Amino acid sequence: MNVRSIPKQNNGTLLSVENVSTYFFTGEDVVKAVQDVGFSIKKGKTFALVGESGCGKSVTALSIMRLVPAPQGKIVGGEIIFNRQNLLALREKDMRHVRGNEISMIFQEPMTSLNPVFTVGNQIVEAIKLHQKKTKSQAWADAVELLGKVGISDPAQRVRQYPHQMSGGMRQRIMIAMAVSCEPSLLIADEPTTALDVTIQAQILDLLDNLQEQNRMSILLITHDLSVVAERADDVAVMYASRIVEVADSQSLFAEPLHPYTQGLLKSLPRLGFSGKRLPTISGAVPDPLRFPSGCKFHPRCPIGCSDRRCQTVEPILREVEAGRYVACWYAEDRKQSSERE
Amino acid sequence: MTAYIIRRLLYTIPIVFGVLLLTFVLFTLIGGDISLEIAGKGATQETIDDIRREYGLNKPLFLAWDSQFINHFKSALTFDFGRSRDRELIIDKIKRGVGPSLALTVPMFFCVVIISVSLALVVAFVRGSVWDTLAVFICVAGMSIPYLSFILFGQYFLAYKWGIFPVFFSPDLTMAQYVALPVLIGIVAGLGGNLRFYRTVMLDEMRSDYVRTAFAKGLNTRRVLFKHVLKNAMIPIITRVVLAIPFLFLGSLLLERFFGIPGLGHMMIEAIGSRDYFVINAMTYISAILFVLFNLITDICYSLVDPRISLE
Amino acid sequence: MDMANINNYLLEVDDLKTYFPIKKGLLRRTTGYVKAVDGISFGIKKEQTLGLVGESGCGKTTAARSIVRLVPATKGRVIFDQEDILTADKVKLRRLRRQISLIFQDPFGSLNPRMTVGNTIGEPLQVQRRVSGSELTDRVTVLLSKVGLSPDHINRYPHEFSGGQRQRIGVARALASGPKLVICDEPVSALDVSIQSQILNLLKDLQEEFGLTFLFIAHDLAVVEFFCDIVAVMYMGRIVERAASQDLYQNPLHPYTRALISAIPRGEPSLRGPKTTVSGEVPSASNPPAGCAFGPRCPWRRDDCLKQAPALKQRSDNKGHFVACWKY
Amino acid sequence: DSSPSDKDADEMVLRHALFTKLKGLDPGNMRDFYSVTVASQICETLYQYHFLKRPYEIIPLLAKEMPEISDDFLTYTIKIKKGVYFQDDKCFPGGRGRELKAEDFIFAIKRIADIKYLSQNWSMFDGKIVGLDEFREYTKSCEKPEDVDYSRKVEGLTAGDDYTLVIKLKKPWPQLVSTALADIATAPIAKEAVYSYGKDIVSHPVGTGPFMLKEWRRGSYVELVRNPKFRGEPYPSQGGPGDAEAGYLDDAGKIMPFADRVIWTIIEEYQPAWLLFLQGKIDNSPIPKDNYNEAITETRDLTPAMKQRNIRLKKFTDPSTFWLGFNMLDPVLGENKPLRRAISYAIDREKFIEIFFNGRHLVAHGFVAPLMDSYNPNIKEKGYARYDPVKARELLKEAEQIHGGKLPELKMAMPGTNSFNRQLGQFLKRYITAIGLDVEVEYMDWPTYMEKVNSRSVQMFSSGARASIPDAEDFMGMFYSKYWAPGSNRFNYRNPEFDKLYEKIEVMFDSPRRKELYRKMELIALEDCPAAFLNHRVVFALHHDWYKNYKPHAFAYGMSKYRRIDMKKRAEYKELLKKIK
Amino acid sequence: MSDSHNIIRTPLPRGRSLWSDGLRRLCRRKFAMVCFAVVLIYFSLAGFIYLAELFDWQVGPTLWNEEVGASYETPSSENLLGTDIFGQSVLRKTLYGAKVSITVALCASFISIAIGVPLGAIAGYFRGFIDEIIVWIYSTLSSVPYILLIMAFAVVLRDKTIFGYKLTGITAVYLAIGLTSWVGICRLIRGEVIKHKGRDYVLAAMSYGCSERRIIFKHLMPNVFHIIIIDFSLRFVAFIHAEVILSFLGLGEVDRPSWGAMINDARIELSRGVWWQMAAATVAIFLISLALNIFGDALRDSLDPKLRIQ
Ligand SMILES: Nc1ncnc2c1ncn2[C@@H]1O[C@H](COP(=O)(O)OP(=O)(O)OP(=O)(O)O)[C@@H](O)[C@H]1O
Ligand SMILES: Nc1ncnc2c1ncn2[C@@H]1O[C@H](COP(=O)(O)OP(=O)(O)OP(=O)(O)O)[C@@H](O)[C@H]1O
Ligand SMILES: [Mg+2]
Ligand SMILES: [Mg+2]
Repeated sequence: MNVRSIPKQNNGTLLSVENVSTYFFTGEDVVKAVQDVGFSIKKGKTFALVGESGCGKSVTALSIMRLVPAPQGKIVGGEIIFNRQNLLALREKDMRHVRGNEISMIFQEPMTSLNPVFTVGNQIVEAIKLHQKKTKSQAWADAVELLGKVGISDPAQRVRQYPHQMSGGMRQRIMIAMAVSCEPSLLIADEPTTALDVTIQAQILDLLDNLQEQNRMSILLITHDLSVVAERADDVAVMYASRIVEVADSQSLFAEPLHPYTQGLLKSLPRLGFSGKRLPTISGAVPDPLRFPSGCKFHPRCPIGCSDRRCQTVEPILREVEAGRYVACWYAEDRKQSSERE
Repeated sequence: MTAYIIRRLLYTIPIVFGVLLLTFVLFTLIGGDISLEIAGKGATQETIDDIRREYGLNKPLFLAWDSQFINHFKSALTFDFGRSRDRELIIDKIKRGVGPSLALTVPMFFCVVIISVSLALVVAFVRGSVWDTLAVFICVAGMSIPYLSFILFGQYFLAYKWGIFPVFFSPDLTMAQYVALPVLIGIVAGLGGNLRFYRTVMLDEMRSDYVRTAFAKGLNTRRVLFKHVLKNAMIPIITRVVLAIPFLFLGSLLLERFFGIPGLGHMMIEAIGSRDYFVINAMTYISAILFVLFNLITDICYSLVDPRISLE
Repeated sequence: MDMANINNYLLEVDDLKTYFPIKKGLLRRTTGYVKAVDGISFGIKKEQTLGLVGESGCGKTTAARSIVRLVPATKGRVIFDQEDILTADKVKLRRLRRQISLIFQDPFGSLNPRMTVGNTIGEPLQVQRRVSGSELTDRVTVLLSKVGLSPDHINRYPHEFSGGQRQRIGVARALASGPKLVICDEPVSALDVSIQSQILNLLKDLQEEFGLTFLFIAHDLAVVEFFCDIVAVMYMGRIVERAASQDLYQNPLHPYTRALISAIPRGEPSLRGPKTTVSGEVPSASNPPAGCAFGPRCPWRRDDCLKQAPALKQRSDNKGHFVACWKY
Repeated sequence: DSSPSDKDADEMVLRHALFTKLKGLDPGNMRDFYSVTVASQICETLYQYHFLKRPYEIIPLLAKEMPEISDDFLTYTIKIKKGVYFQDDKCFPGGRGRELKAEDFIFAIKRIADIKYLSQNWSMFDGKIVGLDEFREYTKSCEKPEDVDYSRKVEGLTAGDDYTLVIKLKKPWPQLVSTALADIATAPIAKEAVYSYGKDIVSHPVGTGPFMLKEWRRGSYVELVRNPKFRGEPYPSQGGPGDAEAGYLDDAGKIMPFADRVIWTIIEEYQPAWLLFLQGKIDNSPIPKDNYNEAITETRDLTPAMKQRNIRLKKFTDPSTFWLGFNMLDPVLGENKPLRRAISYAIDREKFIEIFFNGRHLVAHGFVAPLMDSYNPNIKEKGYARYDPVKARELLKEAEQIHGGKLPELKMAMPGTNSFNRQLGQFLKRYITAIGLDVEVEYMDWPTYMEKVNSRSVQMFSSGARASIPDAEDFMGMFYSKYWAPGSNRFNYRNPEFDKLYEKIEVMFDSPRRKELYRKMELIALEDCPAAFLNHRVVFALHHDWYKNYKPHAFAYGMSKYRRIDMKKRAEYKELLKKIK
Repeated sequence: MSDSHNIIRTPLPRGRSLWSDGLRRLCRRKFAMVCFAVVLIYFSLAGFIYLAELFDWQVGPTLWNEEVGASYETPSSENLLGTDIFGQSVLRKTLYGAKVSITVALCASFISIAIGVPLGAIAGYFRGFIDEIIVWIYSTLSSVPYILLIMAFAVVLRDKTIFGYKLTGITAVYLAIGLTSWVGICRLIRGEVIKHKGRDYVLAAMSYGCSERRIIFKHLMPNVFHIIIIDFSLRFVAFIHAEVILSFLGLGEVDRPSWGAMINDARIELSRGVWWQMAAATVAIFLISLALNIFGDALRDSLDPKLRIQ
C-alpha cells in the first residue's frame, strides 16, 4: 500500500514525514505500530496528532526523534525530512545535534522519563548547558525561571528536589520545562497536559503559544484532549490503527469531520452538563495490532463499512478530497457532497 | 541522620564482640599449640607444660574472669594486641605492613574499578555486537587463566627479559618502582570478572526511559552512559566496591610473595599457617571495625546515589 | 461531619495529614516539611463515587496513597469498613488492602517490568481469590477485552504498550479481584475520548452490578461531573469545597473552584483566545502562607483571610455543600 | 633514608637471598636456620668450626684456647680473649661498647634457663649444669619477667676472673663444646642491650661480631655493616687438600672481614630469586629444582649458558637424612617388623631421587649421614635400602600372618600441603600400594602435623633431620626411648639394647671405640626398621665468579667475614649481560 | 494482508510467565544451546566419573594414575597432552579433574546462593531489626579471614556424618566454601532489593495485599535475577580456582587430580618449560567458564523482556 505523502515539501514546511513505517519485532510477532504515515508541519504552526489509544502516535513521534527502542523497534521505511535533511539518513553524531537543539520532545510518561537519581534542576541545567553557552549559575537561574513559568511553586527549592518528590503534574511540567529550555524549532509534545488541572493546563498552553510566537517554533501536539486541539491546533491529523485516516485544518475538521472514526471520536467527547447515563462511545472492539482487520481497518466498527464489500477487502488510501483535506475512506466524497447539499 | 549514624556506630560493638568470639572459637577449633614449638626439640612434657603455663594457655577458655577469651577481649579493646610469635609488637607489624599493602592494592583496586566500570558501560551499550562478544572472550580468558600465570609471565617477560620493571623489591628502589609491575598484573588479572559483573549491572539500566530522555536532550553517548546510566547502576557497584575497601589493607598474598612487597597479605597467611592467634586476632579485629564502618558508608551511599532510598 | 451517618460510610477519612520532611545538607537534616496533605476529612458511602479534583501538586495522590498506607500518614484516621487502616497490624492491613484497589497515576511505573500483562492482571485474583490455571487465563482475557485490549496481549510486557494501553492494564488489574473500594488516580487521563468513555461506562456498570465504591481523582472536570456523586476540591493539601456534583458545577462557591470551572476548555476552535486563569504565584507547599492558602491569589481577598485559615463549613442553605472561605 | 644504593664501585657489598622471613635476631632464642645465618655474623660464640678443614674441626673464637677439662670430665675452665669489645650502641653509656667479660657468657646461659624468657634452647641444658635447673625453678616463681634476678648465683656457672669462665656439669657431656659453646644460643649479647631494649631485643642484637645490624625491615631485607671496632681476625692460612688450588687460600692471613656490607633480601619464591641471580643482583643461589635443566647438564656439569655467564657450581653433601617414619606405638605397624620392612623394600629410592631431586641426592642406606665421622662406609652392603618388590611381597604375606588377617589401610602423614609434599605423597603411595597395601595419604599443615606427631597419633610420617654438629649423637638420640615424642624420638622406638648403648656413648668422649658403638647402634636400629630411610641431600649451589672464598660448609655460621667480592669482575658482568642479550 | 474479511479467532493464547517465556526464547538461541551442551558435557563427565568409580569401570579417566610414559613427556600423538612428573597422562588427569573441580564449584555455588539470596532479599526488604541481624552475621563472617573459616569448617565437618552420608575432606570443603562465601551475593541482593523496594510496582503489589514472600519472590527476584546469574557464573570459576588455594592448605582433594591441584603443581613446573599441564587445566577451566558465561548472558538476555526479539 503506497501513499505518496501529502503536502509536498515547500518553503513553509519545517518537517515532513513521508511514508514512515515502524515495526516492533517482539518474540514471535511483528507489531506494525506505524505504517506509511505521512504529514508535514509548517513553521510556527501547531500540528495536532490525535487518535485512538495505541494507534501509534507516540511511536511516530519517537521515529522522528530516532529513539524507537532498539533492538525490538525498527524504522523499516520512509523518510523524515527536517530542514531539508533526511533525519533517517543522518549519522548518529549529526542526529545528536538535531535532538534537543532543533527538535525536542516531551515524553508521554514523565514519571519514568525523568532520571530518578538526579535533581530536576540538574536535568534541566544539563539540557540548557548543552545547547546554549551559559555558565552554570546562569543555567541554574534559567532553570528556576523556567520552573516558575510552568507554574511550579517555590521553584528555587523545587529545582533541588528529585522526581519522586514531585507530584505527577509537576513531573510533567518539568519535562515541559526541559524540552522548551533550549528553544527548539520543533517541539514534539506527547500528551503534555494529561496530568494537569485545567488552570495549569491553560497556563502551559499559553506558555507554548508565547514561545511559538517568539521563536516561530512548530509544535507537534499529540493529545487526546480534543478541546485542546480545537483551541490550539492549526492542523490536525487523525490516526487510527497505525495509519493516518484524516488530515485537515482544525477549523474544518471540527466543523465537518469526514472519516467515520473522526466523527465517532467527536461524538464521544464528554461535555460539561452531560446528563445521560452512559457516555457515548464508538461501538465495536478496538483493533488488535497483530490482527488488523482486512480492508479498511475501521470497517468492523463503521456503520457503512460493516456491510460494504469494498471496505472489507480493500484498504482506502489517503486522498485529497478538498484542498488541504485528506481522508482515507471510500465514502469520503459522498459524505462531503451530502453535507454540502445540506 | 546523625542519630542514625550514631546508632549504626554503636552497632560496631556487637559486631566486634561477635568477631572476637568467632575468631576465638575458630581458633580453639583449629587448634595448634604454640608451646610445642617453643619447647624446641628434645623437650620433655614438663617443659611444655611450663611454657603453656607461662603463655596462659592453661587458663580456662571461657566462663571465668581470667579466662583466655576475656583476656583477648580486653587486649582488643585497648588496642594492645601484644606481640606476635616472632616477638614483634603486633601494632608495629601492622603499621609497617599496611603502607606497602595499600600501595599495592589501592591503585590496583581503583584502576580495576574505574577501567572495568567504564569498559562495562561501553560494552553494555554495544551489547550483542562483535565488540561485546570479543569482550566476553577476553574477560573469560582473563578469569580462567590462573593468577599465578599472570605473575610468572609478567615477572619473566616484562621484568626480566625486557627489563621494563624491576624483577623484585630492593631497598634502593622507590615504592612506585617496585609496585608498578604487581599493580599492573593485578589490574590485568582482576579486570575480567569485574567487567563481566558491571556489564550485567549496566545492561539492566541501559534501556530505561530516562536514557531515552537523555538522548532526546541531545546528550552524547559518553555523557549519557557516564552520567545517567552510571549513577543509576551505582547500587551494586557501591556494594561491590565499598565493601571491598576494608580488605584492601590485607594486601594481596601472591603478589606480595612474588615481588617481595612487605605487606600484610602475606603476614596474615603466615599467621594462620603458624597459628599465631595474636596476629590473626588483631587483623580480624581491625578489619571488622573497618567493615562495619564501610558498611555504614555503603548504606549512606545508597541513599546518596538513590534519593528514593531512605535510611531510617 | 454528620455523626449520625457515620456507620453508613464505607471509607471515612478524618483529619488526615501527610507531611514529607525536607532534608538538606550532607547530614540530611530535616529542615522543614512539605505539607502534602494537611488535614482532610471526608466520607464515602457504599456505592457512592467521590471525585477529588484540584490543582496539580495539591496532594491528591498523596492522600490516596496515605489511605492505603503506602505512604505513612503523619496524623489522622482512615476508617474502612469500621476498621482503622492506619493502625492495623500487618495481617489486618493485608486483609483490608485486599478489599481496596488502587489505580496508580503512573501506569508504567506501577507495572512490574518483568511480569507479563497476564500475570500482572491475574495476580490479585491469584492472591485474593486463589484462582489459577485456565480459569485465571479466562478471567484475565475477559478483563483485557473489557478494557479494550486484545487477549493476545496477555504475554506482552509493560514496555511494549502505549501509554493508554498501560493505563488500561492498571484499570484491569484494579478491577480484577472485585474490590469493595477502588481508588482511581487519574485512570483515564491518557485515553482517547472513545476509550475513555468505554472505561468510564465499564466502571459505572461494575458499580451497579457489584456495588463498587470509588474515590476518583481526575483533572477532567467533565468526566468528574459525569462520573461522581460528590466532588471535593482540594487546594494546597486541604479540601476547600465539597458538594454534590451538580451543586458544585452549577453553584461553585469557592474562588478556586470558580476559577477551575471557568478554565475548562470549551472545545470549539472558534472560542480561541487566552483564558482567565488564576493570577498570582502558586504558594509554596513547604512554606504555606499564613491564613487561607488561596489568599494570595484570591480576587476577594480580605485582611482576615491572611490571618487565619478558614475551616470547611457546611452551607446553611444546602446541607450537602461545604466550603472553606471566609466569604461564606 | 639511607638506602643501600648501588655504590658497588667503592663498597664491597655481599648480596644474598633468604628464602624465608627472619624470625628474630636474639641469639638466645632462635632455632631456624635463616635467623642463625644472620645473627651469627653479629654475635660470636666461644668456639667455631674451621672454615676450610674437613672433617670439621672446632677451634676457638672468643675463647683463647680449647677448654681445660677436669679429670672427672665435670669441670670446664675456659679462658676468654682479652680486648674483645661489644659493638657500639646507644644502650651503652656514651654509646661505646664495653669489653666482653666471662660474666656475659653466664648471663647468656642463664637467660636460656629463665622460663620467662621462653627460650627454645632450654632442652639443651636440661639437667646438665649444676644449679641451673634450680635457677629455672626459681624463675618459675617470679611474677613478671622483670622480677627475675640474674645476679642469683648458679653453682655450675662461675667466672674465675673477668676472662675465665668455669662450667660445672652434673654428668659428663662430651658434646658441650660443639652442642652448646659453638652454638649461637650461648653467644653473648650485651646485658645493657637486653635491659634497655626489653622485648625489642629481637631486633637490636648487640654482639661482638664483625658485622653489626644496620637495618632490618622485617619481611623484606636485613642489612649489616662492618663493625668498625671489630678486633680483626686473620683469614685461615691452612686448609684441606685442594683448597689452595681452588683459590681458597689466596687471602691467607689477611685481616677479616673483607666486606663492608652484607644484605639479605627475603625472597620466598624461587622464580624471582633465580632471575635476580641471573641478573647478577645476588651473589649466590641454590638451583631451584625446576631451573635445574637450565643450569646443569646430564653430566652434572654447568650448562654452556651458565658458563657463558661465568657462573660457578659447588656441590656438597649435606649432613641430613630423610625418611618415611613408622610410629612404633601403632598397633598395626609397631608389632609387625615384616610389614615395616616390606614397606621399606617397596620404595624405589633411585627413582625417587631421580624424579624429585634430578638424581643428585644420595640414597640413604642408613640414617647416619655421610661426612659425619661415624658414617659407616659399608652400610650399603647391608641392603636395608634395596628396592625389592618381590621380597616386599613375601614379607607382606608374613606380615599378614602376624597381623592375623588382611592389613587395614595405613595412614601416611605429610608435613605440608604444597606441591612437593603432594607429589611425594603420591609417589610413596604408588609404590606402597604396588606391593598390595592400602595407603591413605594425609596432607597437613605444619602445626597440625607437629601436633599429631607429638601426640603420637600418626601411623607413617614423612620427615627428616639435619645434623647441627658433626657428631652423630643427635641422630642416635632420635631412637633413644627416653626421648619419645614430643621429644626427638618421633618413632617412639624402644630397644633396651640400643638404650643401654646410648646411655654409654652419651657420656663418652670421641674415640674409635665410640665410633664402633655408633655403628653398632645404627645397625640395631636399622634391623628393627623404625623408618624407611630414603635419601641424604646433596646441595648444588651456584655463585658468580666474583664471589670469592665460597667453600661450602655444613655448619655455616658466621661465614660472611670470609667472603670477598672481586669488584672488577662484578663490574664486568653488566657488560657481559648486554653481550648475551 | 489477509484477503478474508473475517477476523480469524485463534484459540485463546495461554498465559506464560517470564520464566517459561524466557526459556522458550533461550532454547531458540543456537549458540547458547551449544554452550549449554558444553556445560552439560562437563557435568556429565563429572557424573560419569562418579559412576565409573562406584562400579569400578576401568576407562580412560579413572586410569589416570597409570604410568603411560616417562616423566614430563611433551605432548605427542601417543600422549596427546603429554605426561606429568610420574609419567601419568595429563589428558586423563584433566578429564578426571572435572569430577573434583566441578563438584566443588557447583555445590559451593549452589549453597552460597541458596543462603545468600534469601537472606539478602529478606534483609533488604524488611530492613530494620532483621536487616541488622543479617548484616551482623555477614559482617562478622566476612571480617574473619576466609581461610581460617574454611579451615575451621573443614575441621568441624571432617569425618562427620550428616544424614548417613560421611563427609570426607572434600565434601567438607565445598560445604565450607559454600557456607562462608554467601556474604558477597547476600550484600548484592540486599542492595538491589533496597533499590527496587521503593518502586511503584512493589507498592502496587502491596496495595492489593500480596504477601511479603510473594513480593520478594515473584516481584523482586525476577528483577534482581541478572545479578544472581552473573554472580553464579563468576563464582563458579572463582571456586574452581579457590580449590587451588584449598589444596594448597591441604583441605582439598589432594590425592586425586583436580584442575586446581594441576595448576598448583604446574606452577613450579612452568619455569622448567613444562607448560602442558598448566595449559590443559587452564583450557579446561576456560572452556567451561566461557560456556557458562555465554549461557549466562543468554539466559539473562532471554529473561530481559526488552530484548524479546527473534
Ligand atoms: N516496544 C514495543 N514492542 C511492541 N509493541 C509496541 C512497543 N511499543 C509500542 N508498541 C505497540 O505499538 C502500538 C503503538 O504504540 P504508541 O505508543 O505509538 O501508541 P499511542 O498512539 O501513543 O497510544 P497512547 O495514546 O495510548 O499513548 C501499540 O499497539 C503498542 O502496543
Ligand atoms: N516522596 C515525596 N517526598 C517529598 N515530597 C513529596 C513526595 N511525594 C509528593 N510530595 C509533594 O507532595 C505534594 C503533593 O503531591 P501529590 O503527588 O499528592 O500531588 P497531586 O495532587 O497528586 O498532583 P498531580 O495532580 O500533579 O498528580 C507535592 O508538593 C509534592 O512535591
Ligand atoms: Mg502514546
Ligand atoms: Mg497525582
